[in-house]
Amino acid sequence: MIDLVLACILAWLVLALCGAAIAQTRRGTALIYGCSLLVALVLLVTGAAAIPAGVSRETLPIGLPWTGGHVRLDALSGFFLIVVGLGSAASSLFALGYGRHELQPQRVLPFYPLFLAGLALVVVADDAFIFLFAWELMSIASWALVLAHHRESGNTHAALVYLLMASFSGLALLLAFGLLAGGAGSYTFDAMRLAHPPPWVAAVALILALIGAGSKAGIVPLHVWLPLAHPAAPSHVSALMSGVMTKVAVYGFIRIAFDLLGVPDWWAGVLVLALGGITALLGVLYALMEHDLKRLLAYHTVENIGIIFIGLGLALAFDADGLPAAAALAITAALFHAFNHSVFKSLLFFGSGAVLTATKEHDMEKLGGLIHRMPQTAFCFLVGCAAISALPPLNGFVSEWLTFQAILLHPNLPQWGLKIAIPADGALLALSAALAAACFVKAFGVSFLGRARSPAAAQAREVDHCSLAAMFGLGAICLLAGIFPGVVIDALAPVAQALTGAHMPSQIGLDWLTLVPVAQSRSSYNGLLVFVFIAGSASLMAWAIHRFASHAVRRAPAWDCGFPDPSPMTQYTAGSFAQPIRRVFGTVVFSAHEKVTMPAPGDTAPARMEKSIRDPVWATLYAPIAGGVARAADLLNNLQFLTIRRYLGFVFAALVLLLLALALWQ
Amino acid sequence: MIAALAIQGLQMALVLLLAPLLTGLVRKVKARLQRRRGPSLIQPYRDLRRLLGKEVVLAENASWLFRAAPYIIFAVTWVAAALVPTFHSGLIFSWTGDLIAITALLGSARFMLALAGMDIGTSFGGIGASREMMIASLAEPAMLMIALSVAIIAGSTQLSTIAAYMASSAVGLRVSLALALVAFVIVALAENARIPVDNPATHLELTMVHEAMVLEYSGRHLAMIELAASLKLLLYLSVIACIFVPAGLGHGYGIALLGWLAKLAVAGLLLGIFEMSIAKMRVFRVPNFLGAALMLGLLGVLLLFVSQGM
Amino acid sequence: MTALPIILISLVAAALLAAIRNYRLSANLNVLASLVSFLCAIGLLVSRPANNQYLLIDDLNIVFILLNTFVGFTTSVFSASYIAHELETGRLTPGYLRFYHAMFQLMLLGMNLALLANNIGLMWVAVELATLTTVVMVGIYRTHEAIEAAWKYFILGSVGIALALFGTILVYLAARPVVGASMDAMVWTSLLAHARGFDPALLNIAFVFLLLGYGTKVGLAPMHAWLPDAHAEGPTPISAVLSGLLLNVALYALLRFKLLLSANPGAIAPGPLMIGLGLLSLIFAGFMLYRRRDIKRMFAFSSIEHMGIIVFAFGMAGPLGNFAGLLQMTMHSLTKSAIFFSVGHVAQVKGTQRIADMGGLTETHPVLGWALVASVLAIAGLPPFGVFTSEFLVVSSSFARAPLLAVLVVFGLLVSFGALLWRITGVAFGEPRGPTGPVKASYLPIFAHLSLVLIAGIWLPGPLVTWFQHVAALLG
Amino acid sequence: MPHLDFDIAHMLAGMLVLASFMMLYQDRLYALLRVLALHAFVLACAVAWQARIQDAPGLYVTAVIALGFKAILAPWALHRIVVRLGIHREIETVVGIGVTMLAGMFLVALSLKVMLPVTAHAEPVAREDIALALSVVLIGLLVMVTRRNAVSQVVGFLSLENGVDLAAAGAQGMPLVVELSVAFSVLIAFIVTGIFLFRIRERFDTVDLQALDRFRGERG
Repeated sequence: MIDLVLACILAWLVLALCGAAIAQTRRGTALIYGCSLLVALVLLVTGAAAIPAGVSRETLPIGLPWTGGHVRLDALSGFFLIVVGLGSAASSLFALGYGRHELQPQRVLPFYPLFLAGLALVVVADDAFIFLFAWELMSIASWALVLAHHRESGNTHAALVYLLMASFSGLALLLAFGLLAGGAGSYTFDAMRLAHPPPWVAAVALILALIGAGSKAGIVPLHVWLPLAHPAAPSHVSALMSGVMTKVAVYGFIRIAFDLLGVPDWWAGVLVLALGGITALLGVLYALMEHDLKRLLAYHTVENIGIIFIGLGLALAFDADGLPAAAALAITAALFHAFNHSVFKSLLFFGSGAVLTATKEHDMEKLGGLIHRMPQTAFCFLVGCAAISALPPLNGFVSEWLTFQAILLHPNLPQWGLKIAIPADGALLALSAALAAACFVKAFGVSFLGRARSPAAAQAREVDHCSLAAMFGLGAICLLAGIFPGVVIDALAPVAQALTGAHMPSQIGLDWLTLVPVAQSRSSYNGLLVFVFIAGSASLMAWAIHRFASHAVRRAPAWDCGFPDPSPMTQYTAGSFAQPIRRVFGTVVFSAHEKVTMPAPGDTAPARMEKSIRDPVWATLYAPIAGGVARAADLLNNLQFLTIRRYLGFVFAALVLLLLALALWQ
Repeated sequence: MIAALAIQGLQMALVLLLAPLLTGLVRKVKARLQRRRGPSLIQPYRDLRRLLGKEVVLAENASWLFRAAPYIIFAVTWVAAALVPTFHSGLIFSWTGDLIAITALLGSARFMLALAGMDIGTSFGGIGASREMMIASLAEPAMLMIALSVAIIAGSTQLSTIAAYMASSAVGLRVSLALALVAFVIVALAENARIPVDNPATHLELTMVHEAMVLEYSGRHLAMIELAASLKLLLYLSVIACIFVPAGLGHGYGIALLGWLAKLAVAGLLLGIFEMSIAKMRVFRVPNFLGAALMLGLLGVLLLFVSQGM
Repeated sequence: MTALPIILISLVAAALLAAIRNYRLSANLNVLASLVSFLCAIGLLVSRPANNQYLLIDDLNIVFILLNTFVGFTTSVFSASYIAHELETGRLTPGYLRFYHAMFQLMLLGMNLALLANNIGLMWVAVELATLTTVVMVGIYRTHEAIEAAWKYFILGSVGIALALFGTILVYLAARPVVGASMDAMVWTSLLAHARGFDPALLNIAFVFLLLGYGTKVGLAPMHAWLPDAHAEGPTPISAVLSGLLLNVALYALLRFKLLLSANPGAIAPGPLMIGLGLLSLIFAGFMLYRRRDIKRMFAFSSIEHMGIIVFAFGMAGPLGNFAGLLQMTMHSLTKSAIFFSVGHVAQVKGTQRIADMGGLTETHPVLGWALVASVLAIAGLPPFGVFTSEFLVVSSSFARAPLLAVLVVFGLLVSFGALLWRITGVAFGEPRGPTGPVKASYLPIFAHLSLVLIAGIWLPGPLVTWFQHVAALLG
Repeated sequence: MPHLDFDIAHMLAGMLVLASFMMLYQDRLYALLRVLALHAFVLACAVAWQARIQDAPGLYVTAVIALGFKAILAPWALHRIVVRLGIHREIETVVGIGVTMLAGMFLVALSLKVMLPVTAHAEPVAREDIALALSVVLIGLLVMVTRRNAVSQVVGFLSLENGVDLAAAGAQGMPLVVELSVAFSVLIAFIVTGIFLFRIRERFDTVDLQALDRFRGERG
């Protein structure tokens, strides 16, 4: 089983080399992406097969000589292999069409398979060295992909911040592993599992893991690189980075926190819950302030990561208080949401990629009316929007509903921290869900509905079939996972079992395929019936009305209360749409303020309105650090321009000091 | 089984039939309070029939979404309404969705409506959609907080179970419930575009929210949306009824049905009086209003989390 | 089989090269000589000669010798293509080239001798020889900056040398009562054998002097001042040799004396001193990287940074620490010389070493640009390159033992990584800047080094590992 | 060993330290060069004496080198340079003479304190000699650090190196002393014959290091 995975990784590595070789050739793009697609499918199937199957391991003659390279495939890895396989399959398919528009394929093709290989390797790594090796490999490959269009303004900066944060996360994890491995350097995960570290070690390791994995996943305040880097890459890579890479980071956290560290303390739950809640809310608020389609999506990744971490935090809390069943529910919800997010976020990025190819635009203020020009893309994008806004009967709702159920499950946990944190997270979760809906009404409404705001948007053309196929496929998965959630939950049972020692009750057997987390009387949801009822009653009504009432239609100019304006500039823009919410939340969080300059009556000058937004995280955390480094560099830099005499002086001083030390020591 | 299906069907038919009547009742009450005779109670039915009969006037650049939206909105609302125990708790399909699911369903309806509002690309539609989402972004979490506190008290998010529990004597008097009720009323006002948040009777005013979104609709589409709106009102009132005054539920259909009708009538009356007695707020004071609801809901939940006794 | 040939070849070659006028011929001869001495070094691997009072081959120095001769060889290959360009542009005249080649061999001679020496006096002499030759090489362009760099290097270097000599004498003094007033008192093998009986007080003072003396040549802060300018102003092959070899040679000397100290129970533990200097150099160099405008000077500072890491690792000691130190040292000299090779060609294309005048290299010179990117990523300690392995070991092994120190190391690594990444992004990506003419580069050395580093990053050959482990055990 | 030998050796070493102090005191170039000659002469005597008491003939060679090369050749060459380059005669010191002297005192004290714990079985001659040699080295370094112009720094370096030689001679029966001193002399030859000074002569009008430092990389 594991050998198959290794074979896939190897195949991708080979493809990377081929990519370097044949990037320039005419068939190169199709070949690379086609093969990647096949490999990804194999990986997908392997992952699916691996979840029920037991653990299978392998030791490779690479990596640290005295440890060797350990790889291991268990239920958890299997599940994340599914995420990786699905995501990479979809994006490869999408890229079969999208990649044709790439001007410099030689900057994408070699690194794309490498990136995929890195993703897959992280998931199966079973010792610290291989894990970090793959982790950094993934970072470097995606860094190179972010630099694929390095001549566009801002991309180099994005890449810089990205790789810096990536290596920061790598080093944090390195410290965590170093702590777990101990001075003797037993780097295999098995050794760490057996090593029951003292509590303070476990605590430090957990925090380091949270920092390391969290900064790769995009936890606030370590998220800054994400909205820069994800949009800069080609769209199918953005989809991978947002949809899959962040999930692999989540995997890293789960692996360390739940698998290697054993039972946590309750405060770990509080910590993760707090971070998760803040991340969810801030992520969506950032997204609302953002009018660049791809960056908006990237910020929503931050939000969803927050939701996932809320689930993980609940699981940690329940774990610490010895409630395995509840923990199982929470972690199932988290994993389910991870899966869902990987699906619809990829879908949405594909949509933005399609828009990009059709219009060369990703600024929403220059789009509009695309639903007429590219109806199929619009439909898929709409499905994605509905799913990410957690609207039934799609999949996003199910996982968030499960998270709510987990929140409701045990109100009476002993610790006060949890008493406060859990309901607060409930509120934050609800708030961010509602705001997400608002944000995606903005995203879809402004870029696809209304009238075209630029000639490019007016001339847009529907994209090719491969891209559409990828989008429709993911859309279908959104719907299926929404109306048959039981299947996914039962598939996740072994994972939950392995991580928390319990699993949710089996769902498949229940009548009408209802989803019952705990008990029928407590809570239940049936996506299938909801879907059938809605579709049924809607079509029934439509049929009845067209049959018995009128079906006459007349096209006329828009009514608009009697004075329609022909210019599309009078439409609501993304900025104006977000304005109320900016007033409500932005003033607090982003210290946003507007300045309206209204010319005096009779003055023909146009009225102006400037709005200013301040990124709290960057301003309070990163700017000072950057400034500090710059100041220190300037300060020390003076040492470069001294006279030889002074340098001799240093040597002299060092000598005298050491001798003094010696004299005192003796 | 058959009986159960029949009851479920009856419920769906009833809510559909009674919804316009409720709207008519509220209008009537308001008119009387304004010393007008006002339209008759069945005026809404007449309006619906008239609208259904008319041809649809579509803006040139209306898309398929604009045309599909009314049916979806209506269907979603109707399904949501069908899940609320009105005169009979434990409907056969009641477990299809719990309180959270119902909230989410209404959310999907709103999502479609807002999109439809933006489809034509007029400034009014934009205003409506943007304000609606702003309001919802506070109302929905408030609603979920209410659901949370109720669910914690009753140990379930399932409306039937909640109703049964509330009807039982085990409830006692709880602070959280009171908070939840207040919050719920606020949310209901906001969600149904009633005064003081919005004014269902206005047009051509920059203060309008719901009406601005549906400005471009006409004919059967408008009929669907109006119907959905009144369904929503009915739904909220019935949910309030079955959570906070579950009396009558489970005492046989006849009593329960009468009880439900009575509750609706009273609620409609109160709503009318309330709407008459206060003025509409400025849009940017609405967030504070709803924020209060959210805070109340959260407070209720916190109280429950902190001590089971209250 | 004896170690002598390595020395003799260089000697003879130097003499010949001083005589030959034709620079192509001499360049090829230079390459040949370096190749032969590399082969001899491999021969040493096969059959190890017996040690005598002057020459010594053991597990420790054979690593260095192999590395030394190999990098010497690749550098001579690179230098062949490099000086051709220098002649075209007229920065060097054939006359100087004769001098250059002769000095090149003498320099290798000095380093190899220093590594082979079984005698602390001989070692000192050899290091001095290496210093003198490199000094004149640094000054060879005779520009203001070159002369100043050479002068600075010379003064600081000679002071260091003097201190080292004083330390050496002290070591002898410590050894004499035990070993007896004979040559044995200066011979490594016998010194090591008797080290435990030495007078600890004398050893301590000796180590202070040796640490500062040889540390000056290692380029540890605060004795580093000569290093950046020497790297920046000399011909690029010399920069490569300085970073790749000379620093290692000085480091080797330090390690030898560290062995003595750790063998003596009474003496101070050399660890803390080395850790302190190492951290200082690492963090200091990390910050210095930010304000560099000259690309060679920047990479010189990165050498200081890495020397800091290496010294830190050896200071932490323990099987993992020493192993990491050795690996890091090997990887660093391979990678850093590769960097200097590519930088040399880049500078020749652009006609300047100012970073500001370089940009978009991967657009204009894909091979060179990506090679540079790859080697910088490698030196920054990212996989799949070997430095990652060693830094992994350094950080993880030290965090379990001394968390605070490890955190400091991580801090230094991040700071310097930020600077390197920032610069390389500007140089390799973005809008092309500066002249974009074609380049007659010799990619062979670059890719040879990079592929070695790559292989080491993925898979370390068994024999090498056992051998490193043995040395690590030696170093205690 | 007879007591007298020890005293004389000790006395010579002490004189070397004294000479170093004179060096610290001098603020005129020619005088400084004379002191240098004296310094090297004392060293030669010390080494010769060591050769006698250790009856190590090799050391006589070192002594001769010291005498011929350092006491005569080097000062003379430096003198020539000063004349030819027309270096202004005052040495501008960084800190006042008094402070420098105090620093010197401190250094001597330090070296004694450091050398004290050396156990007795490294016999007294060695110990005292090394202690004094150490102070000579340190003072030499001090001279280099506190003098601004190149020649005086070279002088400082020479005295430093004399200290090292003293140590080498004091280390009884040390092999390779001659070789080492020869090698060292080469180093000095390098400096003193001063390729650099000549090159610098081509480029600069002065050998003041600050002028050298004006051409520092990365400035401007």
